[in-house]
Amino acid sequence: RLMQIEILYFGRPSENLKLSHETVNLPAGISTLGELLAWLCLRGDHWAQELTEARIKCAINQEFSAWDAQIKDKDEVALFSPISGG
Amino acid sequence: RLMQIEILYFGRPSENLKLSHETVNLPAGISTLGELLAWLCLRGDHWAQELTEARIKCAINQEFSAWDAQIKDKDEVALFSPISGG
Amino acid sequence: MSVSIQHEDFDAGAVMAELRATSNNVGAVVSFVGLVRDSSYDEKVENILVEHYPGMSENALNKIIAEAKTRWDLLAVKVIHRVGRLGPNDQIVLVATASSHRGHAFSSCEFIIDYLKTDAPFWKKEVTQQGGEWVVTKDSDVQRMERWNTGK
Amino acid sequence: MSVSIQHEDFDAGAVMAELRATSNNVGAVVSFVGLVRDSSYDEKVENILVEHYPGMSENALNKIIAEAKTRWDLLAVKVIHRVGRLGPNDQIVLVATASSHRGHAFSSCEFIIDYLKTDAPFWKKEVTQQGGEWVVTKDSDVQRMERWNTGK
Repeated sequence: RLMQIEILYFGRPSENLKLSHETVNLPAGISTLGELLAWLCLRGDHWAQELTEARIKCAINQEFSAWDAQIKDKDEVALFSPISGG
Repeated sequence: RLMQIEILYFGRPSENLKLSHETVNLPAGISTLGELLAWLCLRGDHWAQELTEARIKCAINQEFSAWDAQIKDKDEVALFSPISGG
Repeated sequence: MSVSIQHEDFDAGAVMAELRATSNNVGAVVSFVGLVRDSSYDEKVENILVEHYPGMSENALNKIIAEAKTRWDLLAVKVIHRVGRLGPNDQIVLVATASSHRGHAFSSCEFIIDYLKTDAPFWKKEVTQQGGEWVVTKDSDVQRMERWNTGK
Repeated sequence: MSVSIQHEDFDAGAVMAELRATSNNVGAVVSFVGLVRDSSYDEKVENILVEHYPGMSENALNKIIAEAKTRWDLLAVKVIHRVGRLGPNDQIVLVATASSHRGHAFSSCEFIIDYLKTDAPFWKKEVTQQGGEWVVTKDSDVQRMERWNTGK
């Protein structure tokens, strides 16, 4: 069955993609963060450039997560540039 | 020739000997801090108790000094309990 | 509350007074204030923009504080992180700790700011005459954080 | 002046603001405040008396600060030590340091208070219901000071 997730953007990708959040319906076959990222990169060169794994960190439900982490229905996924607080 | 020195007292010995400072003329033969202390202890049991080397620290001209340090004429000698600031 | 994320400036002295007032057994209050520096890699910084992940940032800071409390005897802790547009010399962050013993207050304060730098979702964009640049996690900050686990 | 020995209370926040104002290159201000605890070895402390060796105490603190400046990059330093009669929760001592880098501010602040405890001529007498007791240098303080020279 299809999964619907919320994606939040922070830092550089949020600014460059002019997007702070969106709700997306995931197509079949997307079940990890890495797969989600690859799928988002299909949106165009600008996306592919912003969302390479090397430039992005992510969290699922407000926990830092690795690219092989599983996504579940209703998850809150955040994509952001490396953190730099303090 | 005779030496005249100023002795300052701080902390426990100052309180117990009821003395903050005095000017003394040293008799011949007293040239180190250790000798000064032994000489002051001759003033009586109360002094001997307060000024045992184990309970006292000292400074000459505002520098911490060891018991074998030489005393010179006009020196400012300070005798005090172990420091405990901060 | 131990954690505050806010646009408004803060009064470090008032926070220290608050921590001091928690108990007559407080012997040491240590505080760290991080400020906006006016230069970055020799470029003049005009201002910075600080962003955070609402919800996760508070949780991350509370987790760091909880970990500090398992490592040291703390009587009180306060962390304030500002967000929004800030100029040179503006205060960005405050970490203050209170303990009976100064060693505990010092170590925990440094531990919290070190982990904040690597584990709390905040972002800084520095604006210079060349434009804006999102700052990335510094290797030196990662190394400082890792010291706490290797005993170095 | 970097050093003040005074009867009056101090405002830690005002001192931190002063250090912050020295330069737009200040990135970190760390401060330590030492307070009178209400108990000592399980006895209730009614008050303490702080005494110092005028002249030598200022010189000793200035020497400690000078040594800290050779070890770390410091933009400003302030040390305040109170003397006279103080009660539980009263502030005794403040050490505040400012640097471009937080590691320097933290280490120098802790270095200065560690050396103050062993190298600056101040004395504390604690008054409990059992009477007054002149505090002696703590072995733990000597050990903390010695860490700075053995690299431990």
